[in-house]
Amino acid sequence: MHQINMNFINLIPLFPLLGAIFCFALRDKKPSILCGITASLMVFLSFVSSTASVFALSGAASPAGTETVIVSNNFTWISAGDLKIGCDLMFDRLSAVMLFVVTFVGFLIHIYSIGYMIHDKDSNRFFSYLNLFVFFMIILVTAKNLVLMFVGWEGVGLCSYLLISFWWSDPANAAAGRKAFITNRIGDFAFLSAIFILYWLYKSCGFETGFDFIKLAENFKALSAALPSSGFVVIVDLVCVLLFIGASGKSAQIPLYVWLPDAMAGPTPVSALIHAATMVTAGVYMCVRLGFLFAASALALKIIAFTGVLTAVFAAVIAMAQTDIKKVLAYSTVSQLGFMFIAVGCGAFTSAIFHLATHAFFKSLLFLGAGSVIHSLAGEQDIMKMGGLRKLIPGTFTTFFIGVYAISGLPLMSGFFSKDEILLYSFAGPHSSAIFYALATLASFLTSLYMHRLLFLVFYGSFRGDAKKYGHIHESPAIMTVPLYILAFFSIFSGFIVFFKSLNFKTLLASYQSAIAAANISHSSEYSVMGIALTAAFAGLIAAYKFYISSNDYLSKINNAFAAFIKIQENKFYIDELYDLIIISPLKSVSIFLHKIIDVKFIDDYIVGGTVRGFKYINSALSDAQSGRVQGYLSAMAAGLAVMTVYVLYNSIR
Amino acid sequence: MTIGLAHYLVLAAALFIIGLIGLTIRKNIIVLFMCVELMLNSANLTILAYARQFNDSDFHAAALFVMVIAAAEAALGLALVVAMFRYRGTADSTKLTLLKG
Amino acid sequence: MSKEELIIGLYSLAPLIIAGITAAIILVISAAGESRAGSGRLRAVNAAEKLSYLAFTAMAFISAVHFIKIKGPLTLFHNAVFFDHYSAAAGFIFSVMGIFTIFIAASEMKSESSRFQPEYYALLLSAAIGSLIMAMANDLLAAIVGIEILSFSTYILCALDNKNKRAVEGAFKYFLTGAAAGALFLFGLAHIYGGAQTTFISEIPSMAAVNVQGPGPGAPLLIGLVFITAALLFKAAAVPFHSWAPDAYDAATVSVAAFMTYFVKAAVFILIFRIFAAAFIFMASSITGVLSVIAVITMTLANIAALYQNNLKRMLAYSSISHTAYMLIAVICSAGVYKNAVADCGAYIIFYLVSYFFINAAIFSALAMLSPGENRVHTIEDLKGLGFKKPFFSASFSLALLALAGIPATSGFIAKFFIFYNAFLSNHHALVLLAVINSLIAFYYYIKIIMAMYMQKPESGETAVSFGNAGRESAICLAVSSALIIILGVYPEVIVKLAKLAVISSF
Amino acid sequence: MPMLISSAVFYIFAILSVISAILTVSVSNPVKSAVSMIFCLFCLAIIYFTLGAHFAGIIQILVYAGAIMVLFLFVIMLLEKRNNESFDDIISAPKIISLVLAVILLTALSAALAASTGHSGVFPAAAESFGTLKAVGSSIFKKYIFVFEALSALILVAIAGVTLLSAKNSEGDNK
Repeated sequence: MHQINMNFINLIPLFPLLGAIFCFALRDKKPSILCGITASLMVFLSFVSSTASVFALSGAASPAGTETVIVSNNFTWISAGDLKIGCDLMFDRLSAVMLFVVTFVGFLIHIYSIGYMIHDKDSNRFFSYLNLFVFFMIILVTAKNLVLMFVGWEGVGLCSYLLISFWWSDPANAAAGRKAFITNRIGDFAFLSAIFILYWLYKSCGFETGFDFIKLAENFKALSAALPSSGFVVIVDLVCVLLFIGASGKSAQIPLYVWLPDAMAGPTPVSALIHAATMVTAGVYMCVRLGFLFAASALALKIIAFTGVLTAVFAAVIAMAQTDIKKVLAYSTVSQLGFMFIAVGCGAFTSAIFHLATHAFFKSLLFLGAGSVIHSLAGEQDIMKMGGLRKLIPGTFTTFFIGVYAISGLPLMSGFFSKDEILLYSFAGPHSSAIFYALATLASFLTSLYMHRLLFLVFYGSFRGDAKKYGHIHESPAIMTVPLYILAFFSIFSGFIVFFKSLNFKTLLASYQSAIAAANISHSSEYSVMGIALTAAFAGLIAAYKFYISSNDYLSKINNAFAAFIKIQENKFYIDELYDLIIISPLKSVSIFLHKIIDVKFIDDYIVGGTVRGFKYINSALSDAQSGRVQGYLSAMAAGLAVMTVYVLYNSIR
Repeated sequence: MTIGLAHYLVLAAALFIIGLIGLTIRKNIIVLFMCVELMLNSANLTILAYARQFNDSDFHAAALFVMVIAAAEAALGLALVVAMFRYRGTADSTKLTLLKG
Repeated sequence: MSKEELIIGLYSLAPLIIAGITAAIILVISAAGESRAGSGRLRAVNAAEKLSYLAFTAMAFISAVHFIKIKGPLTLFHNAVFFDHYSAAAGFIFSVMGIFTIFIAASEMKSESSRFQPEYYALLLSAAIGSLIMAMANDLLAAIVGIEILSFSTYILCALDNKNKRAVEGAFKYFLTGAAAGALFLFGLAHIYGGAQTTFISEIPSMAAVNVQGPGPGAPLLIGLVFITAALLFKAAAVPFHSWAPDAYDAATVSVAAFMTYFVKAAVFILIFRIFAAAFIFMASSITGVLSVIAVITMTLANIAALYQNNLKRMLAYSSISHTAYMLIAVICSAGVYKNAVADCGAYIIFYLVSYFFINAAIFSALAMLSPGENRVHTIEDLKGLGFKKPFFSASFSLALLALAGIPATSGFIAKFFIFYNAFLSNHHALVLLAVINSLIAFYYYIKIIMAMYMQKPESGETAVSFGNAGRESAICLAVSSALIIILGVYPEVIVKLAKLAVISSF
Repeated sequence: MPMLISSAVFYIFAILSVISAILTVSVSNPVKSAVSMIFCLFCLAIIYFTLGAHFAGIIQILVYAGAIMVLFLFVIMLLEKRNNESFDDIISAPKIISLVLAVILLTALSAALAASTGHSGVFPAAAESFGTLKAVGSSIFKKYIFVFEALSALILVAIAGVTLLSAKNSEGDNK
């Protein structure tokens, strides 16, 4: 790999850091637009410098057949023995894509936040955290070694935690923040273990890499030659599985997804930026960054694809029954992240990053749109109390509509291209499987279904909320709608990037895929997959239309399910009722089952709660032992001494 | 039966263990201190027995130092006992449970 | 003893002599007439503070000179003491710790309450004498005398507030268990003498080799090893010898608790490492298994006990117990298989101690700012809502807690990283794994405090603690320590290099 | 037969010291406890004499039994007239466990020590000056001068501690 040294890429993280410090210094001052503007400007400057880096990257000459990377070797951060870990940054094509998403979407969300948060008394602090988040995210993306990446990884977790519980006076929000933090710790633990094992693996074979990604990748082949193949595979499998557990904590995969829906307690721009567009995709990014490792572990890829598929379907089903607009989008995010992991698991790293980028646009669009809806309705989040908003807030409606279409994968939208690619690779990729494909298609159908359900329930029909509120509904200010338009534009057109040969997206991440055999995908399978995907998306649309628009009395029906049976006789729309019976009702009950039993009861209560109860039990036992009676202390000492002595004597003298 | 080093060492170990047992079962804090003194004496006996074995009477100094440490410990400990008795009115260690958890 | 010997002896013991003389002067001052109450007490306290501050500064200076000037390890006074880079470095560290403790103590010592007497400073100095003796000791007898001096000073410091039931009770428990541990040490020492025919750390391995018939060390040496290890583990507060720690911390005033977390721990670990690396390393294989189990039990139980602890000082006590376990890992690794294991481990222990010192100095100087002089029990509830009211205080406090938890970019992270890394090199993989799991559990209770400060409102609407006449000294100490936490976290090299130099040229 | 006599002396005083030590930790009255402790110390002093440690034995009687234990008795008397403790809760699981462990520890210690030092049998012949005041004194002031000086610091601390702990100030708040 051809490295060129350019220190100006240090500017990319520097700007948001300065912004964060500036805003934090003003946190006690009266909230003013100044902080918002500064924060946005800083992210914009960072966007500009990353764009400049892209030009520098493409302008740099490199020997044929190698990839160019811009690096900035700053200083040695840790040095212990032979190990040297630098505080170094790198910028390659993968970081370019991620940085574009982080800085550009981040910038738009900052602008939007000015409008959204202007009335909050703590908005300066909010912008400070938001900028700090962008800083850590950039560190995560541009880190040249795994350890520095972990610093960013922890940093974004911390900021996410701070922002989820931003309105901390409500204990539920603080609890959500804590849940996010603790769930992520499980993932982080796996991640750390993976780092250690990886270190040990390289070290034991005499490669001193300092966790540097470039050196790790370069030495990987030599490493696999140096070790007996069976042992090597086992270790790599272990490392990859641990890394994936780390990734699934951050990227909300089963079973560590529980924190993401709760994380919606934070302000909506936070949900859009952190919990849809950037931080939650860090896991996917990490898997792709370490793609050379994953490519060597078929087992890990299978586990990833399986978890991804399971999460995609599971979350989509749960999303069906949610009534909180942000919760629907949260589960949708979980499901879409599942899609990205399907792509990773099928060995299609480029598709994963492609979907990551398009998803960043349309999901942040949807979140911001939802924020705009909530803003218009003065804080109402229940979709059962919305309806018919199409005419009242046309700007939000149009953009939301585009977002829904993009995520559903309807033709010519960005989601269509990216999701189609994932489906294609799950069907005919190097690690494809029929089950993955079938389930992914099912998830794609469900996505279309629940997204249209959301669209129809919010914007169509008649208003179901408080009549008094109806008169006050107003469109959000321009500062909030303009970012929506820009994001809508990208939601539509970012998919076409695949057609521009000059941008060379297909080979963007070629180096990360080199280990995976290029799949020979015939045109016929390409078209048939596309056809089936379109059918699934339209089926979802039609089903939702039939159900949520054609039959107006849906609401009364769900209130008394038994009454619905009687109505079947009277009702002319017999086919709809059948549809309800066969598809919607089971789906709904499964959805409720999954949510209530698996999600809340099993995972939350038994796994998470059980651990907590176990700790509590040991704790109270310890507390009893520390009774304050000094004999107890002395007995413990005596017992310890006796065990130690007997053990040592027994072991040494026989 | 001749008396050798082992006899003294076993005697010392026995005294040490008796002191240790006393520490774990007694409640009166003064008696607890006496148990510690017993353990120190057993250390002394061990030192003197080994010194005899090695014919190294220089090390008898160590036994005297142990006694000095024991004396200092006793003085401080008894001062603490008096101070505690003054404010808590008890010499029963099981009643001293203000600090726990 | 020839004249030259005497001169070099006095030169090497200069810090001890300064501390001793100053302590004696302070005792005289405090014994003088009306120094017990009112303005007389304050004047005496002020004078004692200045004197001890000067003494510690002089000690730090002399230790630094020693560190620079000594060519190689020397043994003085008929081999009773070492005079080497290691002891000089330890002397410097203890002196700086002493200065920080004086700063932390300022706000409670200068409060209106008459509980705090000028003897406090004399005891700090005598503790420094004890720990210096521990750092220099070549004779195990000298080491135990050092331990006893340090422990006596600590017991008395704990009970300083002798009208307070809690203080006296805590001191008593600490004293009783400590005396038992002292007896363990002496019993062990006797058997070490029996096994090696010497009590000189530097001679034990060679003498033992001569005296032992057959393979492996004989029973007396093993018994000595176990008993001395148990006694030292007691002083370092490792499970199951830890029970005194929460009670003693709870009983002590803030500055004394701070003193116990870093000063006593540093003195003990410096001695432990000396004894292990120089004397016991040839018996390491028989005890490393036990030590590993103790390290694991210690960190696990301490972390779980801290999880639901509401009393801040007790929580910090448990946290300090868990940190003992991490340092113990480094001790275990000093018997490692790879080259330079001893030098690396020693350096990492010193770095850990330094890092841990600044972190705790920050935490306790922050606690010292809360309601000084009232001697109340601080719970996590007390901190609710302080986050935005006292931004400097809360930010530094949070930083220190994050450093304790081992968040990257703080010295706590680097310190832990070194230790884990080293354990990894020494093939203690399971130990590292368990230690990492434990440091993740520990996150929870540190975060709980930060949450209370930033994300909870006090029940009564007003913050539960007042800052009263919080001394300038505590604030300075907090600021300096916080800065050092970050500096060491980003640029640990200087300390590590110096520590390595100290260990390599001394062992 | 001097060998027999010295064996008899050892056994008698060893058994007596063990019995008095057991009494020390088991009688409920602390005064009786202290008295049996004093007796134990006397027995030990005689055992020290059999080891040739004359100086140590004398100091044991003078300082230990004579001064320290009297201090104990004094404090016991000062505190309470009767301070009998009941042994009702002596039979608690943790205590039994610690008792059992202690017995195991004793067995292990004795077995290991006897096995590794038992073969040497009798002590080597002692030098003329063994254990005399002169020999011990010169070793204190030559070989162990540092420890001796350090002990002076220890005593200084102890004195400071005792004065501080027993200081009475009238305005103290009794919390």
